[in-house]
Amino acid sequence: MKDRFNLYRFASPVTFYPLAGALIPWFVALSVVFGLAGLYLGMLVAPTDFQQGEGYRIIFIHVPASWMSMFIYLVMAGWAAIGLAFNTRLSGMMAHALAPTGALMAFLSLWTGALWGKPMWGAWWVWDARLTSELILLFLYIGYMALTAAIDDTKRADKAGGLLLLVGVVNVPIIYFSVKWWNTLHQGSSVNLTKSSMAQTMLWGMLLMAMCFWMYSIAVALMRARTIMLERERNTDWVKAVLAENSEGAAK
Amino acid sequence: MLKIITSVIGRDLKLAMRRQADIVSAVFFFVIVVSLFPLGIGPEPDLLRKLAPGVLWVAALLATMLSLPRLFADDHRDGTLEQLALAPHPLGLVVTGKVIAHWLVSGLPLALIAPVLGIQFDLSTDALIVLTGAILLGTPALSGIGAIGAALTLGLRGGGVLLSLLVLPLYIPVLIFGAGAVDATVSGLGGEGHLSLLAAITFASLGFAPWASAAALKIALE
Amino acid sequence: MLKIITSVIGRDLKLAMRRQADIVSAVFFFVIVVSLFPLGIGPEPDLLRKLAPGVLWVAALLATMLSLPRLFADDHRDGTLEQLALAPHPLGLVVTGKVIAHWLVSGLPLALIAPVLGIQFDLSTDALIVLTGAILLGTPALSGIGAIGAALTLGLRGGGVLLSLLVLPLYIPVLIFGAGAVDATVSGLGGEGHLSLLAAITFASLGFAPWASAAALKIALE
Amino acid sequence: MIYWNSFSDFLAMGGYGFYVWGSFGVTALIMAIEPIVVIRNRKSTIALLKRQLRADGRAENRNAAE
Amino acid sequence: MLEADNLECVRGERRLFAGLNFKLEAGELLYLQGRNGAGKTSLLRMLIGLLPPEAGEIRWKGQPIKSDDFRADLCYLGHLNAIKEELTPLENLLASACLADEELSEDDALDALEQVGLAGREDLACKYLSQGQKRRVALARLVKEKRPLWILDEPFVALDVAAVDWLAGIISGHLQRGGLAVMTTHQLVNIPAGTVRELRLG
Amino acid sequence: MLEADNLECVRGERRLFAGLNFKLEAGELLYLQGRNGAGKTSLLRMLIGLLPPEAGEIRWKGQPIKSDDFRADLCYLGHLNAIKEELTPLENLLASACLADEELSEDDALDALEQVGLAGREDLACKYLSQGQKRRVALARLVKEKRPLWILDEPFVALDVAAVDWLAGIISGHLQRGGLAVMTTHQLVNIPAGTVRELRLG
Ligand code: HEM
Ligand SMILES: Nc1ncnc2c1ncn2[C@@H]1O[C@H](COP(=O)(O)OP(=O)(O)OP(=O)(O)O)[C@@H](O)[C@H]1O
Ligand SMILES: Nc1ncnc2c1ncn2[C@@H]1O[C@H](COP(=O)(O)OP(=O)(O)OP(=O)(O)O)[C@@H](O)[C@H]1O
Ligand SMILES: [Mg+2]
Ligand SMILES: [Mg+2]
Repeated sequence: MKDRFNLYRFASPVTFYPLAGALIPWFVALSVVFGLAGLYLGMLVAPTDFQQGEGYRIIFIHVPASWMSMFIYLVMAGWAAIGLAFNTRLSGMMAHALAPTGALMAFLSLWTGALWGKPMWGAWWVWDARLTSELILLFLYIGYMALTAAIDDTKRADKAGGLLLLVGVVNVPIIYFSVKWWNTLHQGSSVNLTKSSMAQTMLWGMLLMAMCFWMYSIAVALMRARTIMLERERNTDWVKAVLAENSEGAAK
Repeated sequence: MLKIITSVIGRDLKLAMRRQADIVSAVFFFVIVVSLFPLGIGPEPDLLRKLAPGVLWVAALLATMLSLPRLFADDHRDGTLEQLALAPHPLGLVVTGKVIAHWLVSGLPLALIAPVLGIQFDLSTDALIVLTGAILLGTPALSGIGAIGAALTLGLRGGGVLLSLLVLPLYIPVLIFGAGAVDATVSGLGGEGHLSLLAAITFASLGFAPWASAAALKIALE
Repeated sequence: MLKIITSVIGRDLKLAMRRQADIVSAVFFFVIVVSLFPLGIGPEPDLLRKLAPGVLWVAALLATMLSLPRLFADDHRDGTLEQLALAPHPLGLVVTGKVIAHWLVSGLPLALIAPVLGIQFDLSTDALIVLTGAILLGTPALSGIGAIGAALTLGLRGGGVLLSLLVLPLYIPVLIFGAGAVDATVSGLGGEGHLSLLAAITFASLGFAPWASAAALKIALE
Repeated sequence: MIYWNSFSDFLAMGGYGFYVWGSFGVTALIMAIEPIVVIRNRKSTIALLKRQLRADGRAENRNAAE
Repeated sequence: MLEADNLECVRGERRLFAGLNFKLEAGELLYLQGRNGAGKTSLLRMLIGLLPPEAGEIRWKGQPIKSDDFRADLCYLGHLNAIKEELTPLENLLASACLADEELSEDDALDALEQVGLAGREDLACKYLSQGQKRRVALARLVKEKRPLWILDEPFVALDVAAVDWLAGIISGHLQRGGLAVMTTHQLVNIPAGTVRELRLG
Repeated sequence: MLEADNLECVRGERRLFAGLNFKLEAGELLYLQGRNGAGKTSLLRMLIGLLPPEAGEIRWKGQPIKSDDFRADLCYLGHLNAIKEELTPLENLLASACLADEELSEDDALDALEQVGLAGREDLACKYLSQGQKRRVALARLVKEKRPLWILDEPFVALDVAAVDWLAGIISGHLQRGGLAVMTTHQLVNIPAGTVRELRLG
């Protein structure tokens, strides 16, 4: 019972709103720092790849974007599960706030993959399992956004969208393991915690870029979540207080 | 006369905007159907290039068709159609407005997105231009002919599928000339002939379809 | 438990029989879409044989999908769904019954007609048998997954198209393995692997989908 | 430390310039535009909410006066 | 002004009525009565020209009703509300006026909505209104309606007591201004002004 | 038997009611009143468990209503008739009994249809029935209904005078047998038996 109480408190917009506001600058700063470091290592220091030439440098955004697209989906599904189980107001808002960023990440994964595929495989697009399942992921994001946009009642929109997220979650392991399960053109996983097949600088560059994408996604999603909170809770006292404070700030 | 047409268009566009999902979804249906084929058929670029015009046109047909049942159904269900039929101007004009709005919402976006999909199938620039032109020219005919089918099947419970049964055969000429124009361009023959036939079909159906639909609607309202 | 499932199936089949149009139309939609392709693409037999599995499967997907919006919509509109949700047994069982009835009306006929269409595309006997088997195995999954989409979009005005947006991506695995089985048979590799994956998908989705749909229906009824 | 010999080498990316910079460019563009859109959306939402708040306040005052 | 001459109505294989005659003049209300299934709705749909009678004729100002002129004089309100769930009450009212080729300023529309008790809900999409509120949106059309012939099919359904009184007042006003009305209802409602003629079917 | 404890209802951004309490015992009728949009339908949907209340709880025989047992005791009749237009009245009645897990013989069903005045129309598809006749088909379920809790949303709408009296009698009978009923209506209807409690919303 006590646990649940805490969860409710944490998941209440009243506590979350100022917390998010305070955290955003830090995430932005971290994102910039990681990004600069990653770019420095990846673009300036790392040597060429003996098979793929300089084209391989696309990896520094392709892989982080691909990871984030899957990860954000998992986080949304997690929020959805919490929302459906405990009926917390915050979960729907968070899923809602994450979706556009996730969709953009999926798009970036496809875009950079396509730009990589042309020189490596000779085609912008091939219909192999990983590419296809990533495309499905993009469609799932869009489907989620379209579904929630089509339902005006926010409570119902959250629940229906959450259910869709949970149903679609089977796709994520398919993306991830597709290279193992099927014989595909796309290259297998080369980042492995125990032994890595990549050159050290490359690996570090990629990990730094991944951190950069991660922090970026958190920052943007929190910003969006704050807006959504104001909009949805506009009739509550705390929002009115926030708005009043905000206009004083503007007056100064 | 023009006033009533524009006010019908205005209302329908406003409703479409209010729902948003409508416009986006028709386009995405198109995109998804087109993307399904390579999945079912396999990824050979040569094969895909040959398929492209046919697949794109069939998908355009289906996307248009899918949005047809709702052309009159919403108005019928909530009683607006009765009111429109009782308004002091010919029902054909109202239907003209609705057909134009339908095209703006479902046909035009297809034409705009088609070139992007064409690239997936590795089409040349020439072919892409002809493809876009053909879809621009042909989709108004699809909306017009579709309106007749939608009016005829209005209020029948099996509507959606029955509608496709009525309408798809009538769409075949549009399909043949539309895909033919692109094919001809790809093989270097020039698609003008096909395109002008397409234009002829469109004009004929836009002139005739609203009145036929209006007659069908009156029957449905008895 | 079985009694409720069978009585739901019985009622839905009776309704389908009463309307007739339903069953016939889904099959005809399938036939027409399949026949459109030779028109859009041209009559070369070699090309057509390569296309056949993909085209047949895409058409089956679309035919199933087209009948989905009405899976719950009629019951919703006339208030029957409320009554079903209030009946003293789990809603998931009712949905199971409805999914089975949907398959009997829309999936089974497709499997029966598919070999006939396959002959049009010059498929070998082996390939025809695998095609029929694959469609028989795969279409229940289509009905099951589709039910989730139909329940999620229930009562939304943009329903039909939104539904396809949600459901078609989830249909892709069925399409890939279904068409893959036929392809593999044509190229002499044997389609058993694909067929068993198809069977796995079907069982998983039939077990899981009714309960997800039931949850979605409860949300829609609020 | 730095791998490149010249800036033009860096731009050319061993012949893969179009693909590499195409990827990085679009990514940079998206990462620049998305926050801008989000912030503008936030500002307009706040402005709208404030307007509503003020309108509500006026309505209440009027009711109180009556 | 409105004359029905020897009307006959057959639905399915059942003859609902035959040899029906009536004549309605300015300022008169025709109050259709009859049990469920007597054919009231069918008769109304004949009067507005959507259902062709099996036999007989309907005339408006001496002319058969198959003309645009008749429709320009007619205001019909059926079982269905003819409002769009996506639009707000205000938008619905303006759109329906526009499509019916009437002039209606936004102020007039807001005024009408206030009269039917929807003040404060002008900008809420209609799908969020209750049963009775939706009916009120449909009825708001009548507030500024100047056409002489009103045909109303069970207008009081789903309305609460206050709204029923209000609507009865609106209909009286219309009759006093020399309008005609044909109406069905199963509820007992007192229309204070005009001549009320009753017609019992079945 | 049926208890509502401190119920709160929020639709959209509007709080319709809060702190609503009542208790209903065997043989009692709760008559919900209130103007259009007061939240009557919303309250009924809470009572049947389709709309989760914002706060508060509903109990049936002391248990929260989220159970199959509650639903086995409940008979709900909404705005919508829950009949299939393609099926005949007889088929509709049998199908709905079967889906609700009730026993109903064909003779009983025919008898019920005769009582609601649909004799001779048992085998006509429902789409050919008038507004009021459709409502009667829906109401025919109540004739043989043995479940203790009836929840009826505007059951008298579209019914003619004779049918209204008949339905009032059916409800009285139910109360006399020790049943409970919750009902809304804007019409004044006299229910001869049982204790009538009134609750006014808004
Ligand atoms: C549009 C096409 C593409 C898509 C959708 C795509 C998708 C993905 C995804 C989802 C991942 C992350 C999964 C994981 O970490 O295991 C990934 C990783 C990767 N992709 Fe792609 N990819 C595409 C094209 C390409 C191309 C053309 C290449 C290179 C020839 C490529 C090379 C890689 C590499 C090297 C990784 C990292 C694997 C690792 O080290 O874990 N991808 N891709
Ligand atoms: N999904 C929703 N979102 C927002 N508001 C809603 C929603 N559903 C209903 N409402 C509002 O809730 C209020 C109550 O609706 P309800 O249907 O319960 O009223 P009612 O008392 O049954 O009225 P009536 O007598 O007209 O049937 C209405 O003002 C309506 O606008
Ligand atoms: N399309 C049709 N085909 C066959 N019979 C029909 C059709 N439409 C209506 N009917 C029958 O005509 C009769 C009259 O219907 P109508 O709707 O006019 O009745 P009503 O007087 O308005 O009744 P209510 O008071 O219930 O609204 C009914 O018995 C109905 O069964
Ligand atoms: Mg009637
Ligand atoms: Mg109500």
